[in-house]
Amino acid sequence: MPETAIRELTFAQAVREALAEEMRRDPRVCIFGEDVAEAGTPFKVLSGLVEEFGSERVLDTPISEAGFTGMGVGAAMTGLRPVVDIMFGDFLTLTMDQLVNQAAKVHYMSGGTWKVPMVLRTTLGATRRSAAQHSQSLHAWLCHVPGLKVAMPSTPYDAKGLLKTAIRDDNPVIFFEDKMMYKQKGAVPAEDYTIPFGVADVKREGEDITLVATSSMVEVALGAAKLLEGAGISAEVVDPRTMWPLDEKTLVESAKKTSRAIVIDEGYGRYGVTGEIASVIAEGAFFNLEAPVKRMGAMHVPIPFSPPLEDLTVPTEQTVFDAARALCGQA
Amino acid sequence: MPETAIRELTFAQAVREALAEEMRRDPRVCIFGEDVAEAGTPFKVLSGLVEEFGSERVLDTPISEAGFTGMGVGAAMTGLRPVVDIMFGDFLTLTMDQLVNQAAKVHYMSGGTWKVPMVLRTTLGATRRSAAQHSQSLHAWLCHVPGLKVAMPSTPYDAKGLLKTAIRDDNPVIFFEDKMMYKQKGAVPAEDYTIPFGVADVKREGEDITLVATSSMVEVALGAAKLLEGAGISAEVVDPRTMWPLDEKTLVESAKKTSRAIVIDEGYGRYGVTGEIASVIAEGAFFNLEAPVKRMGAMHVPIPFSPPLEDLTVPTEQTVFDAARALCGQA
Amino acid sequence: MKTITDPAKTDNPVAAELGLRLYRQMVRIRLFEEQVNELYTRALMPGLAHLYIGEEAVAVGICEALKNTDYVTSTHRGHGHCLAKGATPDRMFAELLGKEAGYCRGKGGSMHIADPATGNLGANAIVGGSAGIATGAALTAKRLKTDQVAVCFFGEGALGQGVLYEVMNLASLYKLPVIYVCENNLYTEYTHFSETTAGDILLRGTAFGVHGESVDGQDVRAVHAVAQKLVGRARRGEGPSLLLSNTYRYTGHHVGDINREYYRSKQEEQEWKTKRDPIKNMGEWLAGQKLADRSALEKIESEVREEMKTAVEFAIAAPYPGVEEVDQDVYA
Amino acid sequence: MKTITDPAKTDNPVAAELGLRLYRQMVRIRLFEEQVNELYTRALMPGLAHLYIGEEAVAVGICEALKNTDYVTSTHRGHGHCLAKGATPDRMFAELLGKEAGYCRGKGGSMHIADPATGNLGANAIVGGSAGIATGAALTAKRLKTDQVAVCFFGEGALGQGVLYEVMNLASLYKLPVIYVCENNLYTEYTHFSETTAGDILLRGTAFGVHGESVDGQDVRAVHAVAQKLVGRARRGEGPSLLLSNTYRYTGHHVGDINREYYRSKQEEQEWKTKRDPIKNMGEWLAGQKLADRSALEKIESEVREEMKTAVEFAIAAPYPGVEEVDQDVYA
Ligand SMILES: Cc1ncc(C[n+]2csc(CCOP(=O)(O)OP(=O)(O)O)c2C)c(N)n1
Ligand SMILES: Cc1ncc(C[n+]2csc(CCOP(=O)(O)OP(=O)(O)O)c2C)c(N)n1
Ligand SMILES: [Mg+2]
Ligand SMILES: [Mg+2]
Repeated sequence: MPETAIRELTFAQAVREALAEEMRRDPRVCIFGEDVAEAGTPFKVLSGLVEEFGSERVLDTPISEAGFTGMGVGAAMTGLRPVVDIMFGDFLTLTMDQLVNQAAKVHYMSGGTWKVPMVLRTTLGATRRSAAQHSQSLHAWLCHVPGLKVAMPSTPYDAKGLLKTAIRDDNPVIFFEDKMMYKQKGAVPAEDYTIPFGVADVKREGEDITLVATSSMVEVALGAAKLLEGAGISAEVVDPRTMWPLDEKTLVESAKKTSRAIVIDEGYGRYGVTGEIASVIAEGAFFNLEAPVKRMGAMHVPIPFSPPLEDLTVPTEQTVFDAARALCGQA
Repeated sequence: MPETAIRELTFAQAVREALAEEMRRDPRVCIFGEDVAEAGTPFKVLSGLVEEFGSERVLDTPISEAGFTGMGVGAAMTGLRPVVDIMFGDFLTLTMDQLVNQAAKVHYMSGGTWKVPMVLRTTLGATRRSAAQHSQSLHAWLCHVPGLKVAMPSTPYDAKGLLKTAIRDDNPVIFFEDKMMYKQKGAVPAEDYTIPFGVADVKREGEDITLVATSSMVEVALGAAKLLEGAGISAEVVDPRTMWPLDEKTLVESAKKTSRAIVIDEGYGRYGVTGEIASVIAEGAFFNLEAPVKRMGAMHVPIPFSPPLEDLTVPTEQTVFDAARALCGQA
Repeated sequence: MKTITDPAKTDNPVAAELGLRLYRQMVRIRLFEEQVNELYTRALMPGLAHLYIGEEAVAVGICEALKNTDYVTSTHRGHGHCLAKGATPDRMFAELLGKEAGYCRGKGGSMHIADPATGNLGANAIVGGSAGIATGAALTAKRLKTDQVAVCFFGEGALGQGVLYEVMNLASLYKLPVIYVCENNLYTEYTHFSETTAGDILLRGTAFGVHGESVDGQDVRAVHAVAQKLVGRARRGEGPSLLLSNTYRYTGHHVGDINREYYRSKQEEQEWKTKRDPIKNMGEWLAGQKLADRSALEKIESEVREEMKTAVEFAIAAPYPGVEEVDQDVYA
Repeated sequence: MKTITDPAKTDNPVAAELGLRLYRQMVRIRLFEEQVNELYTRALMPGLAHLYIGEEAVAVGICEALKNTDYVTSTHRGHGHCLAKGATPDRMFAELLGKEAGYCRGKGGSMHIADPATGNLGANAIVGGSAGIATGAALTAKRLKTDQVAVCFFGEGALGQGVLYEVMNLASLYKLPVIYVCENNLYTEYTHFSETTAGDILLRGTAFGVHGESVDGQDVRAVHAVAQKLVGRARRGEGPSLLLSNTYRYTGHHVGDINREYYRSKQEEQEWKTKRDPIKNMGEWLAGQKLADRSALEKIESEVREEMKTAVEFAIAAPYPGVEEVDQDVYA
């Protein structure tokens, strides 16, 4: 590959490029899901792939999330490397048995003899006016399950690199993409690169407070960090990138350095990701924290359709800014 | 009712008594699930109910967890009060869409017009030599979902009182029973009583450390507390009883008093219940804690079949004892 | 309704009244949906909506065979079912705009309209998601002997969801008064049903002991006739049935699905619109049978147009719910 | 296998060899299971196990029509399938006792035996849980043109699981080389199948375009003949099939299910055991056809008894996995 040029790609293009490159590299990689072929998914993330790889490798399925996820598990065990597409993360509800009782457990239950090199790509995120059954961010469920890995890219760069790692991983990986981010642009190298799992990325360095943010919330945290700069507060933004494996060390070190932390995740705030990460930090940085770790997640309500209500349900630059100022004693 | 006598009942008997009394009180209450009628479930929890209430109210179903849970939602919306039986909590994977996208959201999405007064009873707990697909404690998933309530009794007394509350509640309630506890006995009043949701119970008072424990882990915590007494450490054992609503106040007050806390839950330790409760305590008792809140849950592995391995995967009196001593500086 | 299908009796005033009512109800759905599209293109509606245009005869033919107290469950493409079951356009538009006056106080939106007053258990944005609910409603009806019937509308895409077969089996075992109505409009989102549906649709009911019928979903009289038959069966305790209604959506999967040529031809769309339009054909039949003259039909159309205009205006002017509502009604 | 069902050819040495092999394999399963029950009653086995006694002809008849490289998925009642597909009893017993020498290093136990060397994708304790896996294995076989076939064994209780219909539809659309084998042993746990299964079992395949056959699951020759036919279809790319095998479990749902009279009569059990025992009947047939004399059959039995005895002893003596194994192999 001659070009090491860094182009600007959208998040969707980065995902597609990762898939296309991996499919060229490895003929066992294939895709299945609803409207993935000619339609290229409703989000158009997969446009062009069926044209290049054919309908044997980019397979349209019926609306059978449980069935084709299960088919993915069996295909992965026997020699393919399927990338299963679940259009909305809300439909994970239908795949839980295949993911949790099958995919996650096959390797262990078989005493390490069978493997499930499968990726399941799906979406998360609210504020799309899609109402309660199309707006959830349910990744915490999968993070809770041993045997699964969970990746949550927040930039086009991370999307490409993490997806390649996911496809090459011999374990079931659940890959969450924020559907509001598909059109967002970012620098993405044209060449092949991977990003190791379990390595957090410090998206912005700072001294006074750590903002741990995942997926869609990284942009929000970066926006808040800018506002905070104006208020004289230097915020560090840390993106774990994979929730499992989790880079506890980087999170804890950052909090130790800054002595304050907020964890921001678009999943529900209760019994989810923020509880885990806040606990990790509260334990690891116990003697350095000047204030309790603050958690910000989706409000504990089904996501409402009505725009003025929906906008209240997830953290925003402003609410993160306010919380950070309060935590730093400025409120 | 003449008798206010307190009898000893097993946990299973207490559950059955609650159901029988509620079914006598309210003809709308009915039960469905696999082998619930003549067989009275494999755990024999429901023995005798079909004989008293008939097969219209105690309905054997096919092995269709999604289907009959969905039927429960519709039945609850339209005038029955179903108690749906899911034999093993591991099979919740199959019901997630019905519970999460339907039951939990109906009331809110309909602007408060429809209600879903349904109870779903299921089990949790390992160490039964049932291997990875019959040993999970997946309650954290449901706690994460707004619109659901979650109850987790730890004694026969609580089982009867909480189940009656659940059946009378106009919301979907997920009711978790530890299958290893069914034969355990405890005092249960013969009369009608209910236990309000959202009220934690201090199962043992103590001064030096708070052990927050749920369901199966309450016995373990009480056992550890006895051992700790021998080591000169006075442990308070607090049982939240319902995970949602959660009695944050009692948990935080206890930790403030003792200045140390361990959270013990049989679900997986990562991204689950312990993270939530530890965060609540770490935040609420921030200025009183002498040590980080310690979390103890199931090891992050599919539950192995082999007895010596399985026994390592969940907290025991001994591991809790050791952790508590360490936290109190005795290790 | 036999009266209407029986030419000898077309002068029957009951037939005329029913025929006009079926016609008006279809026109109401059509014009409602045209307004929805308008709201979308004028960027007044948040999110998307899935239009029912072309399929009106199915919802109308069936719901006119139901009592107000009978239950229906609906889908993401649900406006037609809701209207046919008795919802009023003003509160529906208000819901589509996220306003407090909407059926769900704005919290549900286009895909979640529900209304206890008309037996509407709710539209559902999970494909196949309401199959369990409809079956449960039928269980209640049977257990409490209320004589109610439950109708579960779903697109043929829901045939891919296993839960449908689970509940058909349950309904068959318990002989529940539920009618599963498969609206086969030939496409899921962007895929022809033949690519996702093996075997035979009606057999998928028969295999579970569910009585099956199929009907031309563009012919409101035929739909109504078969609906009456199936509702009768259900009320008499004869158990569940599956009705396959063959139909077509004229427009995109949702309002934003404009360029459709990669999955279906303009010609195909044109054929359905010109030859098999349920409203046009019913109008012609009414006229042919001398049950209504052209002007009567035009009058209906202009009345409905007015109704929709007023309703939209109401919705646009209506306020959003107050922010304090965001966490109300999570629990009953 | 035609040779065996064709009386004119019973003197064929191939038929004799195959017949004796079918017989021996059934005896191996029977005696394996008797040992399992023994281990349970002697309290040497942790947990429970679900015995396959009475159903041996199904697993054997089918697996003998497969190659070693073909795939099977199995169920909670899986010992028979595993043995028939080539697993050895020593490592199976070791697994049942949670020992490191077991197929899963003791981590899986009775319900999760898996073995890549014999194409065993794993037993599964989720009813219907392996339907997706088997279908996926067939997809791989088709995509990579490996000529392999996948067989999905399941009890008739799994007919209640929607995912089965989802994958039959997929298999039919993609013409996958998979055979769904329904072992109808008349009961789920404690409920007769007629109380949980409406309609018609074979139609449940037909409705999805899946070719169906039914067979007397007590007749190993019949099972083997139909299996060869269906395997042939699959290998020739003619798509999936559903085989309904009518059979019976002689003992309880699991080893602890002793008092069964509330759900089935002793008489019913007795009838099956005496009149329809697959091993006895095959033995009689072999003798009748002069393919084997009594003593040859007795020799098989005593050899197998010895094999099982040695295998159990191996397993009892084998060590548990080391405690450090507990968190190994969670991830590959
Ligand atoms: C379980 C589930 N999977 C996927 C989707 C996304 N989706 C929404 S509508 C639709 C197509 C539905 O097709 P059909 O059932 O035929 O209804 P139609 O739109 O044709 O009326 C899909 C795939 C969904 N909403 N729910
Ligand atoms: C999804 C699921 N639901 C329930 C169970 C509990 N269970 C284990 S075996 C069984 C009965 C299975 O009956 P069948 O499929 O006919 O197999 P058989 O035991 O007769 O061989 C049930 C209900 C389970 N393991 N998985
Ligand atoms: Mg359709
Ligand atoms: Mg059976």
